[in-house]
Amino acid sequence: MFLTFDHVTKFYGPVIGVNNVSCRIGPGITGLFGANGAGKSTLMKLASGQLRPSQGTVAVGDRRAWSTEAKRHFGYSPDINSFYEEMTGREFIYVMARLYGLAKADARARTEEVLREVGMIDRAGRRLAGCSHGMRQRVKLGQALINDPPILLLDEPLSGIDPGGRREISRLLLEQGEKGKTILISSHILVETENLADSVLIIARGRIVASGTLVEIRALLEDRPLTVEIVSDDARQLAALLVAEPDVRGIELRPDSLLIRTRNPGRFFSRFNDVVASNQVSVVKLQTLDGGADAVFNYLQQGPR
Amino acid sequence: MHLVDIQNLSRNYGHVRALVDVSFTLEQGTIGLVGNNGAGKSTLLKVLLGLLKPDAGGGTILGCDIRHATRELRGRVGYMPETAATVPVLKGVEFVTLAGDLYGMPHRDARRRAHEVLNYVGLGELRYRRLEEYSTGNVQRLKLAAALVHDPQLLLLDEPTNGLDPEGRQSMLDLIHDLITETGKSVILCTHLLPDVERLCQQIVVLHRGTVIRAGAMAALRHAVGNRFEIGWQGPGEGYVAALRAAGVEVSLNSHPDRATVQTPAGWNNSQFFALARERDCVLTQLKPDEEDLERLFFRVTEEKGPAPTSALPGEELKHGH
Amino acid sequence: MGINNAHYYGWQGKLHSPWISTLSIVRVALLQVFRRKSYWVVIGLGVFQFLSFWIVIYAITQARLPANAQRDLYEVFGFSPSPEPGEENGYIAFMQQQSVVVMILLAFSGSLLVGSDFRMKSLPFYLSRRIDRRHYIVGKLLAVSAIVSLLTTVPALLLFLEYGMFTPSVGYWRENWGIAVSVLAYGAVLCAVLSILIVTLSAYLQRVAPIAITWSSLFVLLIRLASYLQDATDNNYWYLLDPWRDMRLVGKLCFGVFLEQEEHDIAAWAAVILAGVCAVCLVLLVRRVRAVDIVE
Amino acid sequence: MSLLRAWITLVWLSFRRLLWSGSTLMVLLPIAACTLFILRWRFRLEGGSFESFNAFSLFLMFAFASFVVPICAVAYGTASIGGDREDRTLLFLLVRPVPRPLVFFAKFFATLPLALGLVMGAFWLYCQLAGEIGALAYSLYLPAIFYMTIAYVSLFHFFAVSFRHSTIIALIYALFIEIVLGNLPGIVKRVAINYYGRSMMYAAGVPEGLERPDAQWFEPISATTSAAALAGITLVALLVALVVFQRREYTDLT
Repeated sequence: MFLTFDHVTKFYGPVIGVNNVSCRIGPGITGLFGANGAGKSTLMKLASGQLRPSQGTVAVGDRRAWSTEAKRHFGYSPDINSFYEEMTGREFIYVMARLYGLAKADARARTEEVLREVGMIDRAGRRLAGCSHGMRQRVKLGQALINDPPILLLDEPLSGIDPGGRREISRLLLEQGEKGKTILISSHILVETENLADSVLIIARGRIVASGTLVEIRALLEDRPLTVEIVSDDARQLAALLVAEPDVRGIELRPDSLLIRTRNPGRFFSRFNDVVASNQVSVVKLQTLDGGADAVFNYLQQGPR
Repeated sequence: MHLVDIQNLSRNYGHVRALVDVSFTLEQGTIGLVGNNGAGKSTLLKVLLGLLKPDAGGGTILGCDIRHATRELRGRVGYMPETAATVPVLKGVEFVTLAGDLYGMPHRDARRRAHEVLNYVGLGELRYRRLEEYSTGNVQRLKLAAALVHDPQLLLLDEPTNGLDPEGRQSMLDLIHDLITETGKSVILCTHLLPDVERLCQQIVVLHRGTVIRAGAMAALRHAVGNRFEIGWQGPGEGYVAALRAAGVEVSLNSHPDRATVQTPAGWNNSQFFALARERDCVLTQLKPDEEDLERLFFRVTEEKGPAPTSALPGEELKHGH
Repeated sequence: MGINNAHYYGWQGKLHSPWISTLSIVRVALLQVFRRKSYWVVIGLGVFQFLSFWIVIYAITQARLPANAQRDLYEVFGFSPSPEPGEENGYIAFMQQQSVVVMILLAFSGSLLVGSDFRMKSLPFYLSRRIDRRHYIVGKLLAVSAIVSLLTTVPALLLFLEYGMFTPSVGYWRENWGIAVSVLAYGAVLCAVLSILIVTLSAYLQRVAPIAITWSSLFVLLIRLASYLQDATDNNYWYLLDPWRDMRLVGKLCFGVFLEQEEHDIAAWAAVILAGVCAVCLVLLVRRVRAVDIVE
Repeated sequence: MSLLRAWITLVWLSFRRLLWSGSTLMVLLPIAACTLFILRWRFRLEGGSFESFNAFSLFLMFAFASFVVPICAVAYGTASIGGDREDRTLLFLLVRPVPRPLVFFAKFFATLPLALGLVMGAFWLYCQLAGEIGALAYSLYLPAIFYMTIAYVSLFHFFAVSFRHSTIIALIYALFIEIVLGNLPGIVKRVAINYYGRSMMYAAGVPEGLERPDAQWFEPISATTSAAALAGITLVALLVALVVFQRREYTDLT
């Protein structure tokens, strides 16, 4: 099932939350990245039917996200840390299951199933007030999974979780993604969702500035300036070879490495490969210093510098 | 003199054992304190600050006894709590001044110093705004300023990058890095985000179920891996991988279509990577010796102690800072 | 001459006693309360009452009113400048009227001053500095006391000064110094009791609504019930149910000024009740203020 | 069918949470205080004299109807949606496939029995304790108390869906603004629920010998008009609240 934004704009009074966003999010895991205030959570709220778009339509399948029927088709895990604190994790999920109109026996069976899925089965009897952040995140995830929806909207599902919990939840999300669900994950931290998401949406200043797989996005940004770090036993020789290349803008020789600034990484890497291959230089390390998801993100947020 | 010297420290909450016979010493520098929830990190921080008295054992920080000289200790340590912990209605500079006053600085010094540190953490322009208007990132900076106001020798930072977007996280890390290099302060960084620790810290303490399972310089704890590399390329990968395999390289692909971890055979010259890439119309864009990163280190050492529970044993849940 | 490249500056100096730090808690608390615009509706009411008393005093001393007009003024404002047996002390009557303002203000500011520290988990912020929880508690109590005395004791003393100023000699002050003492004593009791009550209540209830409900049950409902009961039974001991009256009685008792015999009898009991309540509250408060909280 | 099940779950959930919430404790405090008061006082009320009926009526009008009733209504009326908003747990209900009007009515119908039960229960208890006079007062004042309670509960539901700090606003309104407004001269007082309630009680009590309460500007109107006004306030508040809740985007939840 698809989640579709069609020319969506949302105002809060005079403030614009998202600006003319169109996209179609399909099966698999999609990461949604953006700085604070870029419109990430507005997008999430529009998708989960908490907000009505000022212009355009948001559709879950073929229904408006704001409508009651649409809510049967998605599960939503919000970015808040409040529950009915006096309940246990099990009770909370059970009550939420009942709100989907499940009969008692069904709701109970489904609750146990979901608790097992999120790895809370052995700790579900504890009152939520005494639960750690990671356990609360799991309960939140559990209530989103309760009706086995085709679409999952997860707002910051990994924030504040310890390393062990993070690994387990990532695993759970990958499983869900493989089942063919449409999963939209918003996140602050790129490094951990970068390995999770099939494709990413990057939002800045209320607009989607990039979409596709990270590899695609990186490829699209081939022409932007980049710094490359090279560690080699023959650094000086390499520097001498590279200084003549037209795409090399600057070379910095450091005690243990060589820094090269280039304006066109695509062409540079190609030439570099040739140079190394033909001269048989021993290169120990070749790494773009700002090539990670964080860098792509920063570049898109701020524009070329 | 050691920066931190903890001997046989234990602390229980009722029948729950939060810290069990913890001993370690740390030197000047940046220390990462890592562990899963309920491993005892927060308890340890509170004990280090003298907010909790240990049941057994003890130690010194900056030469101050954590059992007795607690107030003197806190005068020399800056603590940045994990919770938002702001005071409503105040303006930024008033909040930091209050922190200075509470440390016992003369009021005028505290005021002057508040302006200074707010400028330093990059909140200069927001000084006169009310705290309610601060974003998460700015609240984190503000808390750092409040911890710095009395110019402490040691900073305890509890989750300083929590809830920050990439930019904010980056600049917070830069700020801490700058602080360490420029002023020579020691920092104990307690966080869930292992990459942060990796970037900043030379020493780590790994806590697991209330015990310290590793403590010391990070480099010494890492497993070195000799002839393994991580490579990345652009272009048609299948042919390249096949060529590498034909040359005797063990290739294991991971989730990315254009990345792989490889193990080179004896007598291999790295320039062959490039040569093979050229042959197969690929461009090698990344070549990294496969060092054990902190995440793998963490899971290795915690799993040696039995499978890591995501949180503590039932009933062992502790919540701090109410 | 030199270039100072570093943008971090160190600081060196002597740190002073934590008791001085408690004063900064007081200062910040006053800042918080007086900066909230909505509170000025209530504070304004207090200022208005003060000004009316000011004008009344001016009229009494300066305007040479006819005797019956003066008596009417006394009656409406419950004000008599000099103590006569059987008559209420005018300044204490003023403070009594101000206490309505104090009550409303505290009901809504308790959450701001104390409750939010617990709700937003700011206690570690305070307790990880160079102060202990006793300093924190004393600081907060002093803060509330400061607010209470700014609304009651201080303006009452100003009125006392004013009356003396408008009389031809300093005789008024010399003869009636006891009034000033009783004002101070009453003020001290108000501060102690109200601050301990509201800080404890706020530490446990934290949010505005529960604090306000409990607080108004204590200070509105009990007054009405006490007066109904006293009416029905003619037994003055029922007045002890009324916390305001308790405080006023104890305030007067402290210096034994202007007390009628029947009031004297129950004043001792009022003191016992207040002391008991405050002691219980203090114990509860000390147990509540911790840097670390354990959830079962 | 499944929608009905979900709705009943929601009513039951809201009811249970409200019942075991701090509100109940908070409300029991003044109710208990009044109970103790009546227990002590009833010896004076025995004999059913004119004076004791008058005194008991005044207690009901000025302590019970103008303090305990609004406090109960605030504690449950605003807490049912307002509390969920403050705790942000309302979000979990809004993303379920239950239409918003049903969510609103579930909240309302969970609140009503609690508030009515407590107020009426307390009222009944006081009247029982007061003996003969109490029985008379009970039959006379029951409609007034009933109408007041539902009017307050509906009004506070309207506060809860419309304002962010609804509990505080409702408290200030009930404890201060209403008291002041209800005692103002002229027709300003006609906006106060409290005023209509007291008018109804007054109209019912006068034939039995209730003296005009000594509030200076209290000008009561007839019982039927007051009842109609209270019923009107109830309906309008509910309707407006329903529309607001249906249309409103709660942006402060996350």
